[in-house]
Amino acid sequence: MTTRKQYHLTIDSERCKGCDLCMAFCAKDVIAMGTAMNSRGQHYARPTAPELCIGCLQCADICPDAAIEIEEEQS
Amino acid sequence: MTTRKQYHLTIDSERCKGCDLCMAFCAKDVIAMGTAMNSRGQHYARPTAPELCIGCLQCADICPDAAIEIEEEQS
Amino acid sequence: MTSTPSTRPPRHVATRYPLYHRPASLKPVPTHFCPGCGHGTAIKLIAETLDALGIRERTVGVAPVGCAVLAYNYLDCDISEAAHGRAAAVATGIKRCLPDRIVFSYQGDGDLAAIGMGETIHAANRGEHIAVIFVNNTVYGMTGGQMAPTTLIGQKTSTSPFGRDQATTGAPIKICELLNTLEAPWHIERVALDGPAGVRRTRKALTTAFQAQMDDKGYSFIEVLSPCPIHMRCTPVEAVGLIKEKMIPYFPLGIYRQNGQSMT
Amino acid sequence: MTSTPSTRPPRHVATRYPLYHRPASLKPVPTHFCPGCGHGTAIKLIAETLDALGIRERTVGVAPVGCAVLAYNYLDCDISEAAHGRAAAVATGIKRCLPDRIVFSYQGDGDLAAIGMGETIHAANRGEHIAVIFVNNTVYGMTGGQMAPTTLIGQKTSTSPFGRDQATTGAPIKICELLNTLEAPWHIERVALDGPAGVRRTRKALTTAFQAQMDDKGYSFIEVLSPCPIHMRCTPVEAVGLIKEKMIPYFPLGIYRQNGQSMT
Amino acid sequence: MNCERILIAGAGGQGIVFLGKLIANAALETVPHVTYFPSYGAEVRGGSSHCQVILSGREIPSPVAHQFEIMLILNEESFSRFLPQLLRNGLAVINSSLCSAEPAPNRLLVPATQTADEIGDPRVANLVLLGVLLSRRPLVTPARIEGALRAALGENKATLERNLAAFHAGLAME
Amino acid sequence: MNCERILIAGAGGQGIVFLGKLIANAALETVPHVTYFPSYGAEVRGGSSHCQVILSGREIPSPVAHQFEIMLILNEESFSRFLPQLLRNGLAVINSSLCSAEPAPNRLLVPATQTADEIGDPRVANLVLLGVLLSRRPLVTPARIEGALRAALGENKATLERNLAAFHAGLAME
Amino acid sequence: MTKRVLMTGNDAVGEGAIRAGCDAYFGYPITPQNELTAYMANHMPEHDRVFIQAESEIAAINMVFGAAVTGKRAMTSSSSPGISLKQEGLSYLAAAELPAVIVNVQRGGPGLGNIAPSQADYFQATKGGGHGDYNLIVMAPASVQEMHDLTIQSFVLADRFRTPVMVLTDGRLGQMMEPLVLHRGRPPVRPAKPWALTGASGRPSNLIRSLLLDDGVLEQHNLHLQRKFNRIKQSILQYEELHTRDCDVLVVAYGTSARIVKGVIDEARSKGLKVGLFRPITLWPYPSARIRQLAARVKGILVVEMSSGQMVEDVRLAVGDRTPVLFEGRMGGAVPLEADVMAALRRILRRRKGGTRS
Amino acid sequence: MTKRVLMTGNDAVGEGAIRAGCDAYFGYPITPQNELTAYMANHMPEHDRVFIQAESEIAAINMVFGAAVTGKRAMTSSSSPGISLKQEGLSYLAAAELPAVIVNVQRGGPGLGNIAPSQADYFQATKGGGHGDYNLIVMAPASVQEMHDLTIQSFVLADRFRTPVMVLTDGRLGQMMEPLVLHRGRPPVRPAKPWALTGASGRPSNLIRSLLLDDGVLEQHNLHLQRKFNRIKQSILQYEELHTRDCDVLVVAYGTSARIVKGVIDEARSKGLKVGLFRPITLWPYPSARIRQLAARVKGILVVEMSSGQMVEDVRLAVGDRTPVLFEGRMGGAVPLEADVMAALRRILRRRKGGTRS
Ligand SMILES: Cc1ncc(C[n+]2csc(CCOP(=O)(O)OP(=O)(O)O)c2C)c(N)n1
Ligand SMILES: Cc1ncc(C[n+]2csc(CCOP(=O)(O)OP(=O)(O)O)c2C)c(N)n1
Ligand code: SF4
Ligand code: SF4
Ligand code: SF4
Ligand code: SF4
Ligand code: SF4
Ligand code: SF4
Ligand SMILES: [Mg+2]
Ligand SMILES: [Mg+2]
Repeated sequence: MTTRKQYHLTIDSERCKGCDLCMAFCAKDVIAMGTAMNSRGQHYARPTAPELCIGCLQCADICPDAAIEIEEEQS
Repeated sequence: MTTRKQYHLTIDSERCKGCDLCMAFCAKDVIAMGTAMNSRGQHYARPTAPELCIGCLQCADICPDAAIEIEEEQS
Repeated sequence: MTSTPSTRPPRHVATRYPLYHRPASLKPVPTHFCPGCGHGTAIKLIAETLDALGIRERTVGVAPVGCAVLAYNYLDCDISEAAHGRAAAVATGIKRCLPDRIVFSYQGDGDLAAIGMGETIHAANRGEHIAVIFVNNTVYGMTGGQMAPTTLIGQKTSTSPFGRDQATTGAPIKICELLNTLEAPWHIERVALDGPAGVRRTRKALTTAFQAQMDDKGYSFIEVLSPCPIHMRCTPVEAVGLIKEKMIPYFPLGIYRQNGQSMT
Repeated sequence: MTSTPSTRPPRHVATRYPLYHRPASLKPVPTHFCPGCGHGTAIKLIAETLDALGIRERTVGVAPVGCAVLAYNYLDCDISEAAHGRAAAVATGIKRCLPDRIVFSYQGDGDLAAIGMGETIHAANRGEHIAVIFVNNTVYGMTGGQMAPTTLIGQKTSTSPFGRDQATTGAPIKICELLNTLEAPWHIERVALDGPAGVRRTRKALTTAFQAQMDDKGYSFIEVLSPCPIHMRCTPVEAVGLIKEKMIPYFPLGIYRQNGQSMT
Repeated sequence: MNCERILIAGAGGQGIVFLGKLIANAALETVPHVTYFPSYGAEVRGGSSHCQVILSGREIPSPVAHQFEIMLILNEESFSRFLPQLLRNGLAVINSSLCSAEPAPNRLLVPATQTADEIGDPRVANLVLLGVLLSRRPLVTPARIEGALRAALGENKATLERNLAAFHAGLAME
Repeated sequence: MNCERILIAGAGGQGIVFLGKLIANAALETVPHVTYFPSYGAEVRGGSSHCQVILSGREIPSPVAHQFEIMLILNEESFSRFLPQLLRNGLAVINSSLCSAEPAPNRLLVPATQTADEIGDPRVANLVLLGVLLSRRPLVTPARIEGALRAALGENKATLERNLAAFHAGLAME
Repeated sequence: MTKRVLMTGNDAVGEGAIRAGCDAYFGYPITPQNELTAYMANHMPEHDRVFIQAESEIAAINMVFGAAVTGKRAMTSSSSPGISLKQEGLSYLAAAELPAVIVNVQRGGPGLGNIAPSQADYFQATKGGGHGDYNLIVMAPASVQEMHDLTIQSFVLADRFRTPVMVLTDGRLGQMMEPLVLHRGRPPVRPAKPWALTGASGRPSNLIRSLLLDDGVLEQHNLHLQRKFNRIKQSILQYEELHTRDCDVLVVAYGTSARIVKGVIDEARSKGLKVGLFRPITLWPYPSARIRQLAARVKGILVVEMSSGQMVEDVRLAVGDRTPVLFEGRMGGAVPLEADVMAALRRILRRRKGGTRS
Repeated sequence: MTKRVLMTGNDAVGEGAIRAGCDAYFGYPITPQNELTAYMANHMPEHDRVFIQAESEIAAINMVFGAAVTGKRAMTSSSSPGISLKQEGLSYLAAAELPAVIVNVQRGGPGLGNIAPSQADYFQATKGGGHGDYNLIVMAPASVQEMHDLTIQSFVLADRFRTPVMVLTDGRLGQMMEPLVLHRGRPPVRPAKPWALTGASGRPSNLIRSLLLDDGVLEQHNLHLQRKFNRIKQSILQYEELHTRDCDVLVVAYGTSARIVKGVIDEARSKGLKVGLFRPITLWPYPSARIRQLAARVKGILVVEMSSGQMVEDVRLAVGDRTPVLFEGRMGGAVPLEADVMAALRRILRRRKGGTRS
């Protein structure tokens, strides 16, 4: 039986400042800038292709606003 | 005809503070501390054996108080 | 505060565990830093380090004025403000009075390398048992982007409007190299927030610095090359690129002093 | 003032010429320095250099507080006082306003290396076209012999009564080495008043420094290891010995920077 | 000309200061007395930002007003904070994209950030509001605003275009 | 005890301050009120130096005297500067080695530097003068001076000996 | 009509300095004066003048010292905490009798405080924040025009009296924009400066210093300085009066506070209240004699400041027991409200003339 | 009889600090306070306390700031130019409400001046030489005994009010020796300091700061500080009176000047002249109310200072027009002569009671 790992990204829309850094450093194009705006009138990042995520943490590490949290799920 | 050089030391007794440095660095023992005192009550250096002087300027160079002047006389 | 989960919460919670969670030492409030500002990253990493080493409750931080000063709004440990440039002196006062606490200062380049040069060198020379975290973003951020001692040659700032001119303002000062001429420092290292790998090296460097103090080893200095997109006059992503392409070649990364031994 | 000629004036004056006369740039008054003080020597050498290069009339000196301040009583050129530690800033102001004049500062180690560390490094880093003459006598002379940043380990002073303790006060700071990490300086050299040969090397170093400025080359820094017999707590002759035996081994002599190139 | 006291308020980054200076500059040659006053300098990141512009026919003794004939409000926080200082017969032009203000007789609700976003840059919402204002109260001519914009942004063509577009969008609204 | 105001004056390096503190310390236990005051701190090299010691039976309001019962004068400059402040019935003990003072009823001329030099250190001229003074005016006992000297110079045997020798030479003079 | 330009107060100071012939400017960043430093960075090089961003406020004031000893016109600027750091330097400039201009764009204190405008450095500026007996000449502009004009005057006074002059303003005046008319023509004439250090060529060497160890010399120097300060007191007083001929209450205020008070006075007069304004423009020397005169005629004096009450002491010293002197002020970067000032005025107007001091 | 020891004033301050439980001393050499730094270098290590010779006066005051945030008792000392450099730091200490003791052994100014005693830093000490609205508590000893005692009191007051306290003295008191009785027993009790930074263990994290950017917060903080300063004004006034019950002329003087005046008063009384002395011991808060009371009874007041006349302003503010206030002083390290003071007294005695102010 192979264990398949799945990664759950949470991006806090109020912390996110739309700096684009997570997108720039995600090799898997998991994240994209959304069109919605948060309460400060800023666009924020969204995990648009979470299934591609490999849990490499590039995004969480680079995020200056600690807006990204990642959990791993094994199945 | 050999030219003989003679050196004339002048030590300004009012500038001299009796630090002993000239004596310490004169290889020829030309200078000694005198017993007389200057107006500040300090003993001052005297050229006691000027004829031994070789004009090396060790004393004039080291003297912190520019108390020593040296002239050369050729004959 | 609303958050945006990428998927609905799954059923089998037991097999799900955090890969990355916000550190507990980071207060749960959004920061006032500009988008892409390296201060956010650096402060996050300090919080992670306090968590990882379990020292939050015995740590006292010093934050001088600069965008750095806002650290005290976000880090959940005891923190003192310091007058501009004087963090090293304040940290000295604290550490000498509380030798068994962990004391760090968190300073910008205007603060540490301009007005604070004297305090910086003397604290390093005394070998104060403190960790100095030096955020080098090549400008005075908080006051609106003036030239700093670390501003690159040719870089335009509000006080070098024609680009920094080496002939009249000199070259950017390399603080690690300067401090490495002193005898006392225990650890001196330069890292960069130039990407996720740089972030990880920075995390490691911070751990070394705090650990050194837990082990009562001496003075540690971590210089962090950091983006200030606003005053670097570019986007956050470009700013990170600028660190790689312009800053690192001038400010070489690496460990300058390890275990009290110069590595150069 | 009476003087004591060793012999009567000779007849054949024509063949008699001066080997060493007091320099014209030295005012004809006795100094207030203690017997054997290196300041006397250093100031004499500066006067000789001004004479030799013929620049007395276009030189402006800066003398901060310290026994150094009395320089202005003895050197016959334009001189400005400076607040303690700020000579480099004052000299910067002067030189920028009078770029074709020769500007030098004459500073003690307490002045330059303690309170004046920031100004010193930044003036050097900007590459101000000035000559800095740094009299390192390991103590605060004027204020009564306190510990200086350059005080040797173990040396007793009024504020290190049990001898300088490296663990709490750090090691003596090597300023030439520190400044040599900067890019701008043109000439950095350490000499010592440890005997007549040292005096001559010092004279030469001063000539280099002033000449560099005449040639508009840049920043020169001459560190002069110098006796302060009073606070070294020994005789003048012993103080000179102490420089040789204790200071030079710790503060190595030599040219650290020449024509803008680091020599180390 | 009467005395028109204008308050411009919003968040840092919304171009509050820029807009205030723009109006003052545009008014310089036609309005006898002009003052501009910002609430904050550059030493604070994020947070709120506001400024005042006073245009007047006679000398302006105090450049510090506490009541206003006109307000340009760019976000929610500014709305609740400053609206009480609007004179009864005043006019508030409000960015409804970021502000949940109820309609009222002396309020103009304008989806400025949305409009600006459509133009390609949410940060030019300020110019949208200004356009709307001037279409109602001709304090200065649109041409003078355009001139002032050109003077301020001259070198930066793309930004200038976006600002002009936003301004015209505002002028043309409703 | 009456009030005795003592001025000690000379050049830097002549032990002026040392002598003043010595007298004050020696008097501490037997004289009800004592003050010592130096003219200069350490920040000036060379130049002149003087200090005042006041010994009094009642409280000393002002520690700053301008007239003196007693003077110890160590050099020429101090002589001309301070002698006018000597009270008519006062006593000046003067170092005649470095001072060309004319003899006068209230002056004691003592070749102190010369005496000290013979002892091996011209810098103990100060103690010679003190010895002479105490032989005329028993302000404190010689034993207390010796005790104070020992307390001050304890570790430095050679210096102590020279000082004691100079003091005794002074006491024994004339 | 002369051409008007719109400028911030900070820029107006900078342009004033340039037109006054300022040869050298030394600055260090601090809000709310940053525009001034940036202005000088932009424009001094154009004129081939010296601009240096110093490594600290202390370095800056000492560079000013250096520039001033050469006889050049020199300036620095900062805001409250930075000005505190310059206190030693200011004392040195005054002691060495060096002309220089120092601009303090005050912000909220104490400590780091905030960056809002304030007038809480009045004591520091006028009573000598540095050590020893000296005074700065202190000029207090109240408009962008005056920011410009008084800066130019400050250079003239500095040269005339060989003494440092402070322009004491605040973040509000520094950052506000108003139209102004710029100084035209050449910089004010420079007096000869035979004392300047330029190299001892063809003259005896010059010495600039403040260390005066020889007996009595420092006292003589202080007497000389005090005579100079007295001369200044008699010759440069400046103030503005508004409705002082017929007022029952006199308001004394300077700078930004005076602007606010002007608004109140307009309103009060329109309601028939006889209120006048006395606005000192020179804060040192202080126009005490004129205030004393005016005090005799009024029911009371109200002093309005953005501080806990500092200038009010100078008003009280001037007035003695002649009339009650009240204070209305706000601290920490807050600006007095017109309504509060009005209320205070009404309280005084309700009093009878000549009561005792409050 | 309690044992007397002979000490210089500087040493007496040092021993006072040690006996007050001073945990940390940070100094920097400057005459005429060097004996104090040397004393601490010698004796703090004995008690396992912190002694650092800082790299500058600014570093020293900021080390004091650091020590104070930990709740420890901290002190620094310097003399006039060095105290000027500490002005920013003092403003920060007051703003952040940190207890600390600062000793200023004044010397002749302005500038580098000389090393003779002076009282010309009165304004700087009492009116706030630093920026913003704050006051230091200022204690002025007049004997070596008081140098010791008031230093101890200063630590107590600093802790009690969470505020910096300055001991304002001069080179004469610092370098003169007098017998004194040393404080015996334990150091004064330390109040709890829940605000101190010691690591956030078992409590929320603490923050010490003075940057208060949020709207209105700095104003609130200033109001809080002013309330505290008012509380201090009402609770710690200290002064000494001599012959004030029946005097025709009152002399007001502090510190060294008061000592000289005491000598004059002895003499004057012996000649039948009714002269009294009022000696403020706290210079801030200033005992104005008591002086105002005394003013009502006398023909005139003479203020004697070693300055151009600084405290005289506080006396005038206290007295108003009640009685003439005259000044007698010397500057630049010179000490007022008893004869001059006596002459000034006679001039006042010749006047009629209640003339106008001079
Ligand atoms: C004495 C003093 N001078 C100047 C300032 C203004 N000031 C505030 S922060 C700062 C420097 C900011 O630059 P940096 O230290 O590089 O921090 P950054 O904001 O870039 O992180 C300055 C000069 C001040 N608060 N105090
Ligand atoms: C601001 C200030 N702090 C301290 C002093 C006191 N002071 C005078 S000279 C001096 C230092 C003397 O040492 P150094 O520079 O080594 O010169 P030296 O006398 O040894 O030649 C100090 C601390 C001062 N005058 N000003
Ligand atoms: S963890 Fe890696 S793959 Fe997943 S979103 Fe982040 S950067 Fe992309
Ligand atoms: S890096 Fe963080 S702040 Fe930046 S866009 Fe991504 S989630 Fe938002
Ligand atoms: S010149 Fe040389 S030999 Fe002659 S006295 Fe001097 S040191 Fe001696
Ligand atoms: S070196 Fe100079 S000062 Fe010293 S003893 Fe010789 S002559 Fe005198
Ligand atoms: S100005 Fe620069 S350093 Fe400051 S918050 Fe913005 S990006 Fe960060
Ligand atoms: S104290 Fe030292 S440095 Fe000063 S004059 Fe004396 S020997 Fe020279
Ligand atoms: Mg920075
Ligand atoms: Mg030295």
